[in-house]
Amino acid sequence: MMLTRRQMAWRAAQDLREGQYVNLGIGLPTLVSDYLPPDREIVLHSENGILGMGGAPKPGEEDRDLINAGKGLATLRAGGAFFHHNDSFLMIRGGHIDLSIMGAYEVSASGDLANWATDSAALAPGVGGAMDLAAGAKEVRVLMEHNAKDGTPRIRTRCSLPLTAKACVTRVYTNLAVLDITEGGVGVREMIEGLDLEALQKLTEPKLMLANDWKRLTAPAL
Amino acid sequence: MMLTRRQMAWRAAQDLREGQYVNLGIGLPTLVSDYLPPDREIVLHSENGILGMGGAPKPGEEDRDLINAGKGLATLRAGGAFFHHNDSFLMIRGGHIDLSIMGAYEVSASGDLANWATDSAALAPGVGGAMDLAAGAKEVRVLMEHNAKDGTPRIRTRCSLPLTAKACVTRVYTNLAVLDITEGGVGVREMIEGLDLEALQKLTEPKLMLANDWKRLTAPAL
Amino acid sequence: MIDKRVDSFAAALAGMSDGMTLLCGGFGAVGEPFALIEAVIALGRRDLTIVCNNAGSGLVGVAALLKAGRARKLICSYPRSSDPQVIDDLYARHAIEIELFPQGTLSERMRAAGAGIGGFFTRAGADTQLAHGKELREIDGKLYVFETPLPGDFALIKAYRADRWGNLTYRKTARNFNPVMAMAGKVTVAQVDEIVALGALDPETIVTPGIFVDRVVLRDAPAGRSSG
Amino acid sequence: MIDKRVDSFAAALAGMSDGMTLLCGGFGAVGEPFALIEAVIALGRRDLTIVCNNAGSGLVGVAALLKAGRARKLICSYPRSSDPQVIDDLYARHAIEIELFPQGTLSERMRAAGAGIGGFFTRAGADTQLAHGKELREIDGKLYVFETPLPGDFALIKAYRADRWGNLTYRKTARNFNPVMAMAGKVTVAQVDEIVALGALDPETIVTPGIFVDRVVLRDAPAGRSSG
Repeated sequence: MMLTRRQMAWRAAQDLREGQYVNLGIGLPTLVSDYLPPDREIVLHSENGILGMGGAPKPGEEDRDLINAGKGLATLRAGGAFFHHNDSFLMIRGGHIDLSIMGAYEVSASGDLANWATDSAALAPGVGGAMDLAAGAKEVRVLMEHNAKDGTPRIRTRCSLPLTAKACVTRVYTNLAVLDITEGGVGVREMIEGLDLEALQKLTEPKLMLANDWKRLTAPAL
Repeated sequence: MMLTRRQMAWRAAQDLREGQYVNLGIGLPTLVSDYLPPDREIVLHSENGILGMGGAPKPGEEDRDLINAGKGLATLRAGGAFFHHNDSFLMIRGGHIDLSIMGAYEVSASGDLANWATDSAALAPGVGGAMDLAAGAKEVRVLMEHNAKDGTPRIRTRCSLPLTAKACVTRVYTNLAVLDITEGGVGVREMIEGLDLEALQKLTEPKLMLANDWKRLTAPAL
Repeated sequence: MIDKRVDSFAAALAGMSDGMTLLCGGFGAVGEPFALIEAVIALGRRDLTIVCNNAGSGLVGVAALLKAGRARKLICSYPRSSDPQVIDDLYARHAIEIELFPQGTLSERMRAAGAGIGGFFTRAGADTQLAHGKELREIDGKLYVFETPLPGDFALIKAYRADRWGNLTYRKTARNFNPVMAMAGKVTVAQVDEIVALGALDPETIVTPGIFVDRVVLRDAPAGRSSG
Repeated sequence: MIDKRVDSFAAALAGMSDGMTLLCGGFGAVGEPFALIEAVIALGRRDLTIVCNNAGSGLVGVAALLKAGRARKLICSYPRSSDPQVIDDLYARHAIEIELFPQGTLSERMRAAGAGIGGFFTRAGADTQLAHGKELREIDGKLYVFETPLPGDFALIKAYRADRWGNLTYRKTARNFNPVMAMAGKVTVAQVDEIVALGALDPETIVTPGIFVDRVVLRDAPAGRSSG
């Protein structure tokens, strides 16, 4: 069964490692923070000046001066710190963030990322911190629906939309699969029950390779 | 009578203006801090991370972690702040320091400053913050003996020693005179009693001009 | 005596003229100096260039300034923050010029202005259309783009506590762009929640030393009368 | 559980090898991580490049390391600090290579390394012999010199208080180069006076967030046994 958005976020969270400094992009990736593995200490970075960000505040504990990058209310964990925007992006550009998980419109077979501008001329484009993260984080992973609403594959041979950065994405979590972007091509690590490589390939532009140790992609009901 | 070193420092201090952010170089300029005009609030910057530096500590109040740029023990005034070296030189380079008072080996008629390297090959040269200050402070003034020990003028047509920065010095305080470096040349604002322009000229390489409103350079016994 | 406190918003903005570049603090609504921006609107200044991460939210602050048609140009990283009705309307009507930078580049350009750095190379955006027409350089096998300093005629910032020397502290994520904008403003004006006695702020924990701040105004100060 | 505390100086320096570049904090003796530097001497590493504002004072710390002949090269701004007997002797014997930078450039080069900046232009030294052979550029009518990032294989720094995440605070002017070196070290090791419980440091006043710090060691920790 196709994963829900919350299940996709849960799946991405399972790969987080003890002690990693992780930046979660706005939108879908923000949900990852709800599923951090309880046995691992992971430090969330928010580009508006937080390390050690916690989840949403309990009712009555909201502080309007404490928000996340998506402008939602947030909290700070013990050990956390506040700093200004310039130090925050120093961390990002300087390679201090171990992992950036971002949403995307498209990812190419060579790991190019397109997640800031659409074809639409109706709305002002915005880039935010995406280019800094894509260029600076030690690793970039993407969390997105496998296909656009009209069925168009979002994993492309080449991106059709303006790039955020070239050759930066190493893993993609979708509602159908977990895919690794490698020098050799796009490898399928996990697929949901009921899907085979042929079916997944039809929903994906570049040629897929099935990993020898591939597994079924499953997630708890969330 | 020739000014003593303390009288030279006193004279330079008299020109400080209310609210100025001032960096005092190591050696002779450090003495300026002993003669800050009591009717004006002046904020001393030290490149090792202080704004609002005070004078030497009273006996019993020394703190080994609180030193000035010359590595002598210092104090902090109310309103002062500590910061790291990078922010300190951001202030210097960024034009936030109103006035830098430095010592020098030579100053040229066009305001070139030479205060870091001598001809001697015996000792390792050091530049410290002099080039940052000379390039970044809003105004640079020099406090130095008018002549070297062997009588050689230190105010030169062109500097003979390696430069710290070109065309940065605007005023020089010596033990004999106060001189302004202007587009038009070197102007004498003040001379000590017993000296006339001809006598001062003999001790100075570039041509001097006497300001219409020149005065006698005097200082209290210190 | 050094006293950077001013007793009205008119005094806080003295010297601001049409056509100037204003750095406006805040990330979303947090850390945005609403009262100062309302005062800019009241002052009637126009043809402004606004540097702000977002284009404001709803109908207040920077959004209100834009809606009032006071800005010729917006330099930002992410114009459409929460409730982007004003910028959406201006954009649809081609009524404003928008210059877009990666968020870290926007911040670093202001730092460069404050730090006497003539320009710097960053990888952010180097292989994208935001680098079109800019100087590129390969350094250690990676592509970088050259970016230049971005100073402001005024920096309008929000802080938490201040003293009369202009030393500032901030609250949580309301810090964001404010300290770097303070460094980059030719005139930096801080709207603050509280003014404390000189010496009351711990010198180890002052975030913006007063050297970067020209004027301090309480957020609930009176409007005052403009002399210009 | 994240725990950056190590219980010996040997563990603090694990992985350090001959030929590495070490960033050593301190301005004069203040903020210099004496115990860490003594541990480098004990470890026997040689052919090192030392980045430090000064060349040490007297016969301790960086001066002792240089006297022991462990450094091939010193990158600094002002080698002759108080009691420069060691550097004077080495210099007279041509026994060390010295690379000199303006103090602000030295600091900014390390920041660039920590900040992912590929290089920057500064006016400091642009019209002097320290710019010989370097790229010059006129920007807005003023001469600038291009300077490159300066990373360290290790940054050895001194701080006051730490927690197990590596968050750090400093005391007064002992802060100096330590925070910027922390940013620029591939491995950053902090010698600290005190380790406190996680959450005991005020999040508003942490100067170096733990993301920049790999290991924390108490200044009076045992030497320990080197594994390499």
